Amino acid sequence: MIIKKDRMGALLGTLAQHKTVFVPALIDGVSKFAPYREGLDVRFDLHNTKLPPKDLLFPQTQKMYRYGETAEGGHYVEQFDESSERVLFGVRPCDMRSINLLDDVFLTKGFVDEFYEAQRKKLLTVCITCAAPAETCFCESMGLSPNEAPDADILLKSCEDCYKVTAQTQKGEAALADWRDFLEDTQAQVLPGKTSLRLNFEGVPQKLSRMYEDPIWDEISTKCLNCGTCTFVCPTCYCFDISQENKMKEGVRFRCWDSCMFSEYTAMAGWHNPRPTKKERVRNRFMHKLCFFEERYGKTLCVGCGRCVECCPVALDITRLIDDIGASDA
Amino acid sequence: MSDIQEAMRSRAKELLESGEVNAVIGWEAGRFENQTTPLITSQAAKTQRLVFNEYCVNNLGKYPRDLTAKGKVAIFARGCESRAIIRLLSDEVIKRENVYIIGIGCPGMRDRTTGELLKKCAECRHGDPVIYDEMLGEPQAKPATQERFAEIQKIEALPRAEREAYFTNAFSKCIRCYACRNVCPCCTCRQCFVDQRREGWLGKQNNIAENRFYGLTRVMHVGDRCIECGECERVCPMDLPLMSLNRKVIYDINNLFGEYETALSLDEPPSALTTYKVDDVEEFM
Amino acid sequence: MSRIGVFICYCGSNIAGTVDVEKVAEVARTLPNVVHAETNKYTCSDPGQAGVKAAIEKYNIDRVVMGTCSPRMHELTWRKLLADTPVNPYMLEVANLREQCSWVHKDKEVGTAKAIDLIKMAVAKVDKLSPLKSTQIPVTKRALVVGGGIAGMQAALDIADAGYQVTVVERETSLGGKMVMLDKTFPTMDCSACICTPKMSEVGSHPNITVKSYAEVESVEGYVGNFDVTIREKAKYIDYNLCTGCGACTTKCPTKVINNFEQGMSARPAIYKMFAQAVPAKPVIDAEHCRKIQENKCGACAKICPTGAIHYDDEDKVTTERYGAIVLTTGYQLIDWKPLYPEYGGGKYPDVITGLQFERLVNASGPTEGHILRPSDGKEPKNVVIIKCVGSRDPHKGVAYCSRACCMYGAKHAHQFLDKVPDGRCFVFYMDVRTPGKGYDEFYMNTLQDGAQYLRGRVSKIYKEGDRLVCLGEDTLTSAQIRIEADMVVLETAMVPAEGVDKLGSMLGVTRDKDLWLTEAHAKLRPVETNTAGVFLAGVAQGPKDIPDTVCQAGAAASKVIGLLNHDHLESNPQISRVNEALCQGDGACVNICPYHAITLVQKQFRENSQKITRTVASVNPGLCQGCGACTVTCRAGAMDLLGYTNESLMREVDALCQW
Amino acid sequence: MSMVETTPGAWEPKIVAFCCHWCTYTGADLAGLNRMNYPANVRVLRIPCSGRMNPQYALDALNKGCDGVLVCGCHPGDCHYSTGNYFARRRMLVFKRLLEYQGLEPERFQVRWISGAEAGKFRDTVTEVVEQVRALGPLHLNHELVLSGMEVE
Amino acid sequence: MTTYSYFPGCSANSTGISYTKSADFVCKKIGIELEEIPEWCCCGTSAAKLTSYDLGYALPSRSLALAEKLDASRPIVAPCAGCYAALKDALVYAQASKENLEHVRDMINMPYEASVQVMNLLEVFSTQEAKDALQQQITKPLSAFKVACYYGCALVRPVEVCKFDDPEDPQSMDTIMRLAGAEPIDWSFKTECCGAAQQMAVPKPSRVLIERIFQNAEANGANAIVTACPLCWMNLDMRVKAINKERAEAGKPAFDLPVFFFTELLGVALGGDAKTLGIDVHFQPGAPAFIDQKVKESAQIEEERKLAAAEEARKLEERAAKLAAKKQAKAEDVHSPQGGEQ
Repeated sequence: MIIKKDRMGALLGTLAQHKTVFVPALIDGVSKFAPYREGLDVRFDLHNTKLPPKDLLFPQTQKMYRYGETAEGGHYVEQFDESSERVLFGVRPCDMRSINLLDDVFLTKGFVDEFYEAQRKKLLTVCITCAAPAETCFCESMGLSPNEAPDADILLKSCEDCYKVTAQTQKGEAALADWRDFLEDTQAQVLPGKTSLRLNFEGVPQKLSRMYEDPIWDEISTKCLNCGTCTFVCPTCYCFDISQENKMKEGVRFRCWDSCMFSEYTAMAGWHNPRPTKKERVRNRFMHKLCFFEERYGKTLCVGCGRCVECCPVALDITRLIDDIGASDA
Repeated sequence: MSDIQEAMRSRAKELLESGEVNAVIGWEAGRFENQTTPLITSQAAKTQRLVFNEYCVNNLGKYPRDLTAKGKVAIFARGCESRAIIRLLSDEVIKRENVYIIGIGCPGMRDRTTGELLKKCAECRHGDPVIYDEMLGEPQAKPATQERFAEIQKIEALPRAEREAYFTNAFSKCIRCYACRNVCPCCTCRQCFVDQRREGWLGKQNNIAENRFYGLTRVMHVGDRCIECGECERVCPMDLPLMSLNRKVIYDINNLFGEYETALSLDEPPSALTTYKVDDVEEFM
Repeated sequence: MSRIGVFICYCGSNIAGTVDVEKVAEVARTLPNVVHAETNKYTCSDPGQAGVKAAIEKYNIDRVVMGTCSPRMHELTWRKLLADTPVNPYMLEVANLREQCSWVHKDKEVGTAKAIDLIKMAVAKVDKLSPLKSTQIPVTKRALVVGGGIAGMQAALDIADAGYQVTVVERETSLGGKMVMLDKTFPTMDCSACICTPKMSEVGSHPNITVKSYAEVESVEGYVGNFDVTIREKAKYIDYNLCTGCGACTTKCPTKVINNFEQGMSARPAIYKMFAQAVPAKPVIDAEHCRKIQENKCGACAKICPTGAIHYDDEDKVTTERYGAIVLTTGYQLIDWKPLYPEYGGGKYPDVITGLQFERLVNASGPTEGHILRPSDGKEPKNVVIIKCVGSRDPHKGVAYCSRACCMYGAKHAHQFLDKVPDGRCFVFYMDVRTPGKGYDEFYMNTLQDGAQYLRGRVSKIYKEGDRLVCLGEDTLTSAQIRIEADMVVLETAMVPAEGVDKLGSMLGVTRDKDLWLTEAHAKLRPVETNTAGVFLAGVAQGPKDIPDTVCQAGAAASKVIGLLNHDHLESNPQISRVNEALCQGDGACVNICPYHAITLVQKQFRENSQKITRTVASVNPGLCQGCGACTVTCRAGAMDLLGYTNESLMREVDALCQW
Repeated sequence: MSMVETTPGAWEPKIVAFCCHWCTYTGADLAGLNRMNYPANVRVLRIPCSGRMNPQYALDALNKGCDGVLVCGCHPGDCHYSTGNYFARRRMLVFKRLLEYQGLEPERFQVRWISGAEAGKFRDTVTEVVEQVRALGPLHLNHELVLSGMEVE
Repeated sequence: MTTYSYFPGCSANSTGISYTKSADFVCKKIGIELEEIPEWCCCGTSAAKLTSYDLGYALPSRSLALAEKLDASRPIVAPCAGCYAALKDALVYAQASKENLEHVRDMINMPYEASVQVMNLLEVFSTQEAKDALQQQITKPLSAFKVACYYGCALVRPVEVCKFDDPEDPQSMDTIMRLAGAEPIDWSFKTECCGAAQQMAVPKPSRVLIERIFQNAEANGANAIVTACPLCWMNLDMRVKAINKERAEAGKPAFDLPVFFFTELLGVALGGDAKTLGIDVHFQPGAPAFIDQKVKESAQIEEERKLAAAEEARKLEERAAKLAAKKQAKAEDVHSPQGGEQ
C-alpha cells in the first residue's frame, strides 16, 4: 500500500476531524510538532524537528493535581487528566525509539506514571523513514536504522513521490481504516537512507563505567555553559521537577522539565550540592545517556538524532566524546 | 588569518611551557565543516589544535570566570572577548593579574551553514580588542554594517498591538534553557533570581507570563551593563530577538542620560542605573 | 506554620461607617494561617489593647495584622503593645482601613471589599516576616567638635557645661575662627575680640574640653554612639607642657613669613603665635619656613627659650579616640576672587582688598594699628569704593547664592571708614540691600546718614590711572554711567565652604549640596542634623549666616548632642538591609548606591562544597543603615534584602492583591 | 467616580500603588483626613522609599492580574533618604520605556512624585490612572499553564 | 605648509589693506597659505542681526557652506573681528541642534553640515606650529617696542561663542608680541569697546571711548597700540587726530601713539619694510618714521644685550675656573701623604 505525497494534506485534513494530529511544522522559524490545521507549514522534508515530540507525552509543564481546603475544613485533591486522542504523524525512527525509551522510564520496573500512561494509551504513532539523513544524524551508530521503526503503529517508508504504508501494530491496523480513501495498492521503490556520520560505539558503555574519575571530564566540561539546551531538545531526557502554585487555601501541583545541567537541579537544603561544578554535571549527563541507563534498562539513552550536536552553543559534541572514549584505552 | 593562527599556536605554547599561564582559551576545529568549538587547555601539546578562521563564533570572554581556580590564564581576545573581560573585571569576578589578554583583530564571523556574516558581527562596533597585553597581527577596524539602534527604531515604529504580539510570540517560544543567561558575561550572580524558589520571583512553569518575567527582568539586570556581544541571541535555540530587548535599554539610557557604551576601558564610570544626576530627565511630576 | 491574629477596629464609626467590620473579620478567619480574627470598638484604648493581649495569649498567636488606622498613626503603639506579649514587635503588619479606606470611600460595599483586600495583603505579608530584634548600641559619652570658630566653641561649651567630655579639633594654631579676625560686629559694634576671646579662653580652660589645635580629622569609622575618629595633630616643635608662652622666642626669629592672619598685610616670624590672644596661648614653629628645620641653621629660638621647650625633631601625633557624637562647624573661607574678576585687576592692584583685609586694617591690633592706610603706599585713602556681592549672586563667575552677611558688614565698613576718615567719601555699589535682623536696618540707615553713598549697580571695571583706581560702573536707578576715582576698593566677597570639607563630608557620609555646603537632614525640621545619625552641624558649614544665627545653631546642635549622649544605649532600627552572604557576589553595586556609606566589602571565609574559600562579600553596618532599601534593587541576585520589607514578603503582598 | 454607578459583578480595574512611606503614603493618609473621595480600585502597598521599588514587583503584579501599576515617591530632592528617588527615577524611566516597547500600554505603568502634602494630587492621580486603565479594559497577561512547544493561541 | 580657507571680509582691500598686506607677508614667511573662499559674501556683522536674526545667521552660513565645499577639513580664517564673530556665531547656532541646522539649510538652500572650524588670525598665529615658525624666522626683535595689545570687544566675546581667550584679560596677542621681542604692557583696556559702531551716529560722546583707550595705554607706558581688527585699527588710528585737536583746545597734551596691526609688527620683526607691510598708508603719518626709529633702537638694545650676555658668560666661566682650581687643590690636599696624616 502506498500513499502519494500529494495526498498527504488531504489525509491529514481527514484525520484531524476526529483527533488532534501532530505533524512536523515550521512555525516562526522553529520546527516542531504542532496540531495540524489548515495553512500550517507542514514539513515532512525536514530531517528532524528542532524540538522533539516528547512533550506530547511528557509536556514541559504538566498540571497534575488541584487541591485545597473545603468549606467544612476538610481537604480535597483532584487529579488532572488532560490526555486526549492524538496522532503523532511523521515522527522519525530515532524519535520513535525515544518514545520506546520513555515508555521504559515511565511505565516499567514497577513504576507507572499515570499521566504518561493515560496519554501514551491514546497516542497513535505514524513514522516516516529517513531517505536522506542529515550530516549530524548518527542513529545507525547507536544501533538504530533510518529505515526501520519497529515500535511505530504505522510505518511510512519513503519513496520517490510516495510512501509505502505498513501497519505494524493492531492499533495501527485499526487506524488505517480511516486512510482507505487515500491509499493505493501499488508498489514503489523504497529509498534507503544511510547516515554519513559513523561512530564506533562498540564497548563505550563498558569503558565509561570505568572512567568516572577520568580527566576527560575536566577537559570537556570546561567549555560547557551549563545551559539546558541539550536536555530540552533531547528526545529522551526525561528529568522533571514538581512545583506548585498556591492561591490562598487552594493550589495546583504541576511538573515541568528540569535539566541536569542546571546547578539548581541537584541543590539541596543548606546549599549542599552533590554535583557542585560543571564537571560533575556534564559527567552525569553523558554517563546517564551512555552508561547508567544501559545498566538499568539494557538500552542506550542516546538515539543519535543529532539535535544536541546541532544546537549546543559551544559545539560540545557527544559524537566526539563517543569517539574519544572509544579510542581511549580505559 | 592563517598567520594569526600560527602565531596563536606558538604564543600559546610558549606561555604554557614557560609557566607564565596555567591555561589557554581559544578555539579548535569541530567535527563538521566550518565548525569551531572553544578550546581550553593546560597542555602545551594541545595548543597545536588552536584555530582561527571566520567561523570562530563563540565569545570566549566569560570563560576566565570559570577558571579562577587555575590562577593566571591566557585568552585570545577580539573586541567582544576583551569587553567581556572588562565586564568581569568591573564586576570583580576575576582579577586583572589572572588574565593575560592576547588581542586579535576581528573581521567578523560567519554562519557555518550559510556562510553569511553573523547578525551579531554585522552589528558589532568594536571588532578589535579594547584592552590587551599583546596584540597578534593588525587591528581590522571592521565597521559595523548595521546601524546600532536600527532594529530598535524599527520595532518602536510598529503600532503598540503589533509590538505586543511580536514580543508575546517571542516569549511564548522561550523554552527557558537559560543559554542566554549562561553565556552572558554580565550574568555572574552566584545564584540567579530565577533559581531562588523561596523568594518566588517566578514560577518554574513554562508559560508566557513567567517567560516574560524572566525575559524582562534579565534585560533590567544586564541592560545597563551589556557589552552588546550578541551572544545571547546567537545561542538562543529558539531564535528570540534578545538583543532587541537589551539594546532598547541601552538606547534609552543613551537618549536619557547621554551617550552610553560600557566596558570599553577599565576605569569606566558606574553603570547608568546605579548612579544618578540631580537634573536627570523628569517626567514623573 | 505561622499563627496569625487579625484585629479589626471599628474606630467608633470611623471605620465601621463605610466598612462592614464584622464581615471583614469573617473573611479574615478563612485566610491561610489565620488562627483568630476579632473586632474591637476602639483597639487603641486600654480595654482594646487588653483584648488584643488576651487573644494573643489565648490563641497562641505569633504574628499580628492590625486592621486599623494608618500605620503612621499607630504602628508604634502596636509595636509597644506587642513588646508586652510573646509576639515579636516586628511581626506586625498594619492594614490601613481608615485613612486609605473608610475615609475615602462612601459606599459600604466598596469599602468592605477593599478592606478585605487590604487585610489579605497584610496577612500574606505578615506570614513571611521574621522576628527582628533591635540591638542596643552603647553610647560613648563624649563629643567631637570639628572646627574651633565661634560655632564650634559655642557648641563645645554647651555640651561641656552639660557634663560631657568634648574634644575640639582646630586646623589653625588657635581657636577663634573667622570671628576673631573681625574688628567690630554689627549691629551693636561690640569689639569682636572682646566677645570672642573670652569664649576662647573659656574653651581653653574648661575642665571638660580638650582642644586639639593645629590638627585635622584624618579618618572616621563607626556609627552613631561609636565613632572612632583618628586625629592628626601637626608637629608644633614646642613642648606645651614646658612652654610658658612668654614669647621670647618669637622676638629672636630672623625669618619673615607672610602673615595669613593679617590677610597677607604684614609679616610674622617662623615661630609665632597666630595673634596675641591666641588659645592655646603658645607659639608653634612653621616648619616650612624655619631655617633650623629646613637647613639646620639658626636655632635662635631654642637658645633663648628659658624652659627648653623647643624640639626641632617633633613629629605629628596621630591618635584615635571614640566619640558618641560629632558636630561639624567647619565654617567658610572667602572665595578666591582673583581669577574670577580680571576686570577688577585680578589681584594686581594691592589697593583692591577684601572685606576681611579691611577688618584687619581697621582693627587696633592689626598691621596698621587701626589706622586705615592703603596697602600700596601707606597713605590714608580719601575715596573708598565698596563693592558688594563679589562672587555672590553671580552664577556666571562665582556662586548663585547670597552670602547673607555682606550687606551688613558692607554697611559696617562704610560706617567705620567714614568714622575714621571724616573727610573721606565712601561709595557702596550694591545689587540689593538685605537687612533682616534685629537692629540691622537701623544700622544701615545710620550708615546712610553717615554719608555713605549707595549706588545700585555693579562695577564693571577697575583700572589704575596714576595712583588712583578708576571704578567704572552704572547707577541703575538713574541709568547713569559712573566713574569714580578711588584710592582704595573693598570687595565684599562671597563665602564658600572651607577647604577640605568635601573630604570630611564623604568620610562621614554627610552629603554636600551643589555648592559644597554640608546638607542638613531636613531643611526645615532637622536643620542641625545630618543624614548620618550622630553627626550634627552648625554655623556657616551648613550655609552662609551671621554670628547670631551661627551661635543659635551651635546651641541647637549642642542640645541635640546632649540629648543623644544622655542615653546609655540607643536602640537600633532593626528594619535594615541584610546581606545573604551565600548569594553575595561582592561586586559592590550596593556600596556605591548607599547614601549612608553603610555598606562595605569585606573578605570572609566560607565553607563551600567541603572547601574553605575566601570571598569578598558586602557587609552592612547596622549603626549606619537607615533602611531605605535602595541597595536591594541594585542587587540582581537579591543577596541584599531589607528586613521588614523583604522581597519575599512584598512579592506575597502583591500576589495576595492580584490573585483573588 | 464612585463605584456605586457601576454594575455589580462587572469588571473593575485593579491597580497596585507602590507608595513610599515618607511622602506619598503620608499624602494618601492626608487625603483620608480631608475625607477626599477617590475610586476604590487602588490598593496601596507601602515601601520605605521609591528606591526600594524593584521592577520585578511590577512585573509580578502585571503578570498575576493587576491591570495597572502606579509607583509613587517623594519629589526629587525631598527624599527622606536623600537620594533614593533619584535612583528610582532612572530605573523607572528605563523600565517604563521597556514595558511600553514590548507592548504594554503606557497608562498601565505610571510613576508620580507626590509629597506628603499633596493629598489632592494623590486623589487626582489615582482617579486619573483608574479611569485611564478602565478605558483600556482588563490586562490579560495572566496566561494559565500552557503547553510549551505548542502554538500560541 | 598649512592651508586655511580665507574669508577676507569687506575691509581687507580697503581700509584694512595694511592688515591684508602684512598678514600676507607674515603668512608667506612662516608657511601658512590662505586660500580665498570662492564667492564669499558679506558676513552681515552686527547690522544684519538688527534686521533679522535669520538674516544674521543666513549670510555667514552661506560662506561657511562654501568653505565646506572648498575643503571641509580646513578651518576658515577671518582676519576681521566682526567677520570672525559673525561666522562663529552662525556656526555655533547651527551646531546647537539638529533643528537649527535644518533651519539654516532651508534658508541658504545649500548642503551644509556646520563642520568647519572658524578661527581669527590671532588664533592662527597662536598655534604651536605658527609660534615655532615665527620663532625661527624672527630676524629683528622688537626690543624697543612697548606695546598695548588692544583686542577690542568682538574677538573674545561672547565667551560662549568665541571660546578662545580670556574675555577680561586676553593674552594671545601679548604672547605673540613677546615672541617678536616686544614688551606688551599690562593695561586695563584690552577689551574695552572703541565705539566703532557709534562713531558715525554720535561722534562726540563716543570719542571718549577712544580717548580713554589711548589714555590708559599711555599711562601704562606704551609707545604703540597694537590691534587685531581692521575696524578697531581704523577707528583708533583715524580719530586720534580729532581727539588731539580737542585736547589741545582743553590744554591737554596730545597722544603720540601710533596704532598698528599685530601683523605689521610681526612683519617688521621678520624683516619686512614699511611699504610692503602697508605701514606707509596709516592715518597717522608718523608711523613709518616711528618704525624706523624703534627698529634702530631695538638693534642697539640687542647689541647691548649681547655684550652684557657675553660679559656675564665670561664672569661665569671665570667663577667656574676658580671653583675648579679650588677643588683640585683640595683633592691634592687629601691625596698628599701629609694630608693623610693630618
